[in-house]
Amino acid sequence: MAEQLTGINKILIANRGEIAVRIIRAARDLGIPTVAVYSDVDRAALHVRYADEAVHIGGPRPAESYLKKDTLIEVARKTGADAIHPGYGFLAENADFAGQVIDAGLVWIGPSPDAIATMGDKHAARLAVTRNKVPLIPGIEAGLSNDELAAAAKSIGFPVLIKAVAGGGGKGMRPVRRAEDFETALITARMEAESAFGNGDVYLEKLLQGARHIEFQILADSHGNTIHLGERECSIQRRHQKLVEEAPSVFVDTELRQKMGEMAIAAAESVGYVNAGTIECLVDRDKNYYFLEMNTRLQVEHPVTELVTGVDLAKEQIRIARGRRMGPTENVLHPKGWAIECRINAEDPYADFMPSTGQITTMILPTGPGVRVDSGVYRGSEITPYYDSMISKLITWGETRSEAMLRMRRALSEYRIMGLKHNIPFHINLLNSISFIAGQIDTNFVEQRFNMNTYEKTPTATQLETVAIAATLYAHRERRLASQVVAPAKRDASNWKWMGRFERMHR
Amino acid sequence: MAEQLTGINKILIANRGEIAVRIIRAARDLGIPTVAVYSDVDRAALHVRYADEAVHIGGPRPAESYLKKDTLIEVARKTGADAIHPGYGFLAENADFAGQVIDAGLVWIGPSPDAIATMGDKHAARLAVTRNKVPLIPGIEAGLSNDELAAAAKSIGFPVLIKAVAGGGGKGMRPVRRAEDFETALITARMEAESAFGNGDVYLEKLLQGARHIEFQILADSHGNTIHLGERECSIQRRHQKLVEEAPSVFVDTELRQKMGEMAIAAAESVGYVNAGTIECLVDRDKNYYFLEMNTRLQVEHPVTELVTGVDLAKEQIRIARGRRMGPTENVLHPKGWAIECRINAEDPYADFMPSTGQITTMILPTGPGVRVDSGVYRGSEITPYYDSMISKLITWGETRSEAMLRMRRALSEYRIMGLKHNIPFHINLLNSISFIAGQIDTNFVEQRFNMNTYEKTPTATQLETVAIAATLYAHRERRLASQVVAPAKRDASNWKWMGRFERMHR
Amino acid sequence: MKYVTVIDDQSYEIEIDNDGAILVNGELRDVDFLNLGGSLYSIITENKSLEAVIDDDEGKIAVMMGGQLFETQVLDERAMLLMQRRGGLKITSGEVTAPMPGLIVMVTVEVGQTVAQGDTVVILESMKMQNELKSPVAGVVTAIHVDASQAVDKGDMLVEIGPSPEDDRA
Amino acid sequence: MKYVTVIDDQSYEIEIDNDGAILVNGELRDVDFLNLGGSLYSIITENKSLEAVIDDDEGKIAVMMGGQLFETQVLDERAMLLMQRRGGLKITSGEVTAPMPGLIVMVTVEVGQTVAQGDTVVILESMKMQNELKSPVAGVVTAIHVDASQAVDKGDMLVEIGPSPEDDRA
Repeated sequence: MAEQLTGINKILIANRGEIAVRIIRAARDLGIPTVAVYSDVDRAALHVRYADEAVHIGGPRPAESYLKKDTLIEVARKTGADAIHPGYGFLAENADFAGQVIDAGLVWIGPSPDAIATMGDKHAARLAVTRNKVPLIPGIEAGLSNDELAAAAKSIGFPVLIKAVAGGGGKGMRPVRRAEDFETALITARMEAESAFGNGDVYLEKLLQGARHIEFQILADSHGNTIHLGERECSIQRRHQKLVEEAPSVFVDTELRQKMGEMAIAAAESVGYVNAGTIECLVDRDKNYYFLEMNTRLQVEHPVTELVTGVDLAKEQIRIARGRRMGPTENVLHPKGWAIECRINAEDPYADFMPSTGQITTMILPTGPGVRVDSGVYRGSEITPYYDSMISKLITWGETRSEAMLRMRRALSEYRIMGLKHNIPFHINLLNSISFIAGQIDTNFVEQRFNMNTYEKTPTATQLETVAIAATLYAHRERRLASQVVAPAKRDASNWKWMGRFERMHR
Repeated sequence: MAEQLTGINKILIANRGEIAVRIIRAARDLGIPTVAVYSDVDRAALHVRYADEAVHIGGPRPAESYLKKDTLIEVARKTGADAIHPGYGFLAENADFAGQVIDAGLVWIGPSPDAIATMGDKHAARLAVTRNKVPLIPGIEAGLSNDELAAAAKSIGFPVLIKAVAGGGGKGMRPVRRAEDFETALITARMEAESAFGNGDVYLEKLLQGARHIEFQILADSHGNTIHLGERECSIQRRHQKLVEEAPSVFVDTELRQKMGEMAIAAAESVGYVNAGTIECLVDRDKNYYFLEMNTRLQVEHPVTELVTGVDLAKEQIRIARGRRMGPTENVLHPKGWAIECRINAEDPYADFMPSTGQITTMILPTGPGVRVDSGVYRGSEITPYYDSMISKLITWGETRSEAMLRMRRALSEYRIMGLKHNIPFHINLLNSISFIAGQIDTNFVEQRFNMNTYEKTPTATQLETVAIAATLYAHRERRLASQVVAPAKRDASNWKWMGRFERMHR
Repeated sequence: MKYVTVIDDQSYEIEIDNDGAILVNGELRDVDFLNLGGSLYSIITENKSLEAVIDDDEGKIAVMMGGQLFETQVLDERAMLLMQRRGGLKITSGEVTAPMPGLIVMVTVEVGQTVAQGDTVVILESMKMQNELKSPVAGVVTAIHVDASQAVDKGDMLVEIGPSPEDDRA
Repeated sequence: MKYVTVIDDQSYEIEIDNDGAILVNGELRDVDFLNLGGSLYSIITENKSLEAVIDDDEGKIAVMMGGQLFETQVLDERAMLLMQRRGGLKITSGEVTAPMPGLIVMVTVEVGQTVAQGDTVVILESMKMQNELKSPVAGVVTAIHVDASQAVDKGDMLVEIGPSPEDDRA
């Protein structure tokens, strides 16, 4: 069969932030120019700076810009872009948009609208994969009223999980442990789903206790090849938002990888899937695994797979969309080394992970061997309330899990972000946690068994004294600056001899 | 034979800058605490910030601090450090210091003082490696007077190369093409050598035309194992200072790698070498190769070897110094992928690469897949005249040479350093040069066949117009700020609508 | 200047002389304290090299060091006197303010209602998330300043919680 | 404001209206010019997204874009008049100043000596390197301000080169 090649001469990226930058980089590495789009607040964003072209498309709210389907297609036409990459989030899993792109004669860098639609509808997805004998979690279907759902929850037995039919990324999802909490959880889940996806319909699943979230990366090309690139361990979550991901998983041996990998391929094939995708599963303590959903796009956490397989997933997506055969040809049963990703979010781990907004006033990146940073911001960038709170992704690789963890600890301790609250302290404490180090984690670990205030590393008396001294010097300095009581000439002979000098340097 | 293990519980790093940071990171990855030392101007340097302990040792001139042998050993004693890593430069190839360290009962993370002494004396080095049948460049020995050298130069025939006996890194080295230039070159070479090494003695070598600088990475442990990790191509030089390095070399096939690798092992074994070292060679167009010298330390360009072999050389150095068997056990005949390093120096490529000093006011690092930065500075750091001009090393990896080059181009275009002049424009132009892309390079390429003003990419009319517009808007703005002639209210409706907003954000 | 600095239940007497010498509980300490720009500080003490991010958090000094957050209070002589007169350090505000700009989704309490510490009082939508804002204290809701669907800015007062009647021994 | 902007041998008539509109040789251009802090600018023009580092370099405007350095001159109406009166643009200084702090190793010329453009006049040691400072013009050495072993600061005047006697048509 002759290869059907689709020319891609310019790619419009219908997204923003780090994933837009990631795709620009992949396109650059392939020598393909890119078009960025931006909202009012993103004029100075990194994706606008790094793209070859940039077009302003509207206001800061997603509905005014990044979700405007017609505008995006029009911009592609106007700039001569012949392909659209949706990234993740926004329109990435919107089958209508994929269809419109294709109808406009453009290349959609992603799976077919049908595959998106089927996997995007949880009911249809369950039906599809069941045909290929993929195991499912016990639960009930969508479309029920609040009262029917309350009754169903009782019959399934608590704990249950409320999930949005149109869901993804933990939005519109609520675990409920007691009957009396069900109604409030249902209302907020529906509202969140309505606001995020324009669809408030939800369904219920049995909540598995002590289960891990393990997912398989799939690649499929238009020549009938479907392979998996091994698993990612994503059990470190909070409110169903992943915070840390690893590849491989300590819990998966070669035999389980082979079995689950084949299941993942079967799930993808059940909808004739082409391009990169992810089969998310829950795996219980006895290594029983259940299909959760398929994400029909590039995942946030794709870099950990890249680092242990050597495959550039964003480049493969473009290659596949061009109609070429994908680069890798075999299932990855023996990943090389170990990779860990920490999502660096503008969230305050000391205040219930409340999102934080503001301008980044200091950013010192960790660098050196085995460290990768995927970021869409720089010093001076503003984290606004309009988009998600991810600042960057910090990824480390090591020959072994322990090397990857040591490098992550080191990188976290080097990373300096100021101007807003962020979750680096969470990651530092997690990486010091005995359970995490031992790989004894499940999806409830962070919420139920981890606490920012009970450190595995108790501060020593010396450390506490140093903290007290630092706080006192800080306060002393602030008050002195305010009142100017000490003659500046006195400074030079003091222990602070360097301060004046360095502060002049940094003015 | 039982392994003789040397406990290393804390490492003092007798160095500064990126290499000190590199060693701190390796030690951290092994769980070993570190002690940094610093001069007056380095109080806020990254190596001081990242080390577990830091001790002030004197004034900014190297002789007042980083070269003070007794002080360094005393600091090790005082802080309980039981090992010293010298990095590169400063005391790294000082046999006396290595001996003092060992006599003080500390572990020297490097080869034996004897090996350093022999390889550091070019005459002794040539004698040693000749015993193991390592081929040498025709030349004459050291210790001659100026008149004798002038006569010898004529008998060898121009071009000749003047080299310092104690040399390294291009210092005290001068190529001479005409007899009438010989005297001045000799005087400056002797002065430079005297100032850098305290030894003005020089010798002569025939200058090979069109030769490449190719070097082999050696690792040897105290259990009698010596291997090579393949070659690095270092022909992109200026005044014998390397600017760009690659691994592997386009010029080296598996057969040549095997032959040269065995030669390199033989050269190392001729002095009973233990630890990491590098055999530098010149290779002519007919693939004849000649031993130049052995560098008895970690090289600046070691990361390219790390990226294509997966071996962490800094960690192996520590492991070997502990008396353990080194991790890798086989010669690397098939490196994985391709790596390129660009040295980012504070040098103005538009003014004869004149060093530049000043404070770094902006630093935006390139990030993303395949990019590694080894750096010892951050925004606010001062580049002083006291130390060398290297700001950082930018290293990219790709599956192929062309992917590594595309990623390097992308990374260079993302990298922003302001506050002083630097050579990123040189690297961008080099990466656009057809000869470099084709791998047609030799050690004279930069000086004789490369010019910053004849771009391979001629600017288009549109580009020139954009430059003219940018310059005019800049000048207009500066003059307006100076004279305040335009009412600020007029701004909002203009094309500059974002400027005010963003500048407020960045105040 | 003499200070008393409190971390959790530990307190330190710290004296900073005019010549910069630092004494902790009467003992001299060798401290090199250097601002690196913004809230970032480098501290070298007894050779140990440490970094801290230090911010003034409504009168408390928050020190982030080694991934741990320490809330401290630094009291000078006047403040110590004042505090001794008041009879204690603890002041916890019953005010719930918006931690970021966003849209009020729901106010889940009513004026007069008794709440426990940690009870959700407001749901605020921001950054595509529904954030449950909780009461910092146990008490009675005394005022509600916002309605559902209202847009709020960072720092806006949302709900006030006063002491419970039975807790009126203050 | 009207400007004439010169790059190499090209010149552009650029007009910036009070309302911000930009005309190049009479044609309207769509330009979004944004400072990103320091000397860094983002330019979006006809959708193309570009970045430039722009600095004032002794009256010339140096624009670094895409790894290429462009030296431009931006002349307003007064400067154009002045220039037309003087009869040309070219001004090259015969002053050799220290580009960085360092130690003078050697002055390789004497007062009265004729030098070609590019001849080494001073050797300056800095950053562990011997740097050869070259004459920016052909001419005659008129003054030497430093001696060997002398420490100099950035910007210090080292050597001055004046026009050659036979070149005295200016």
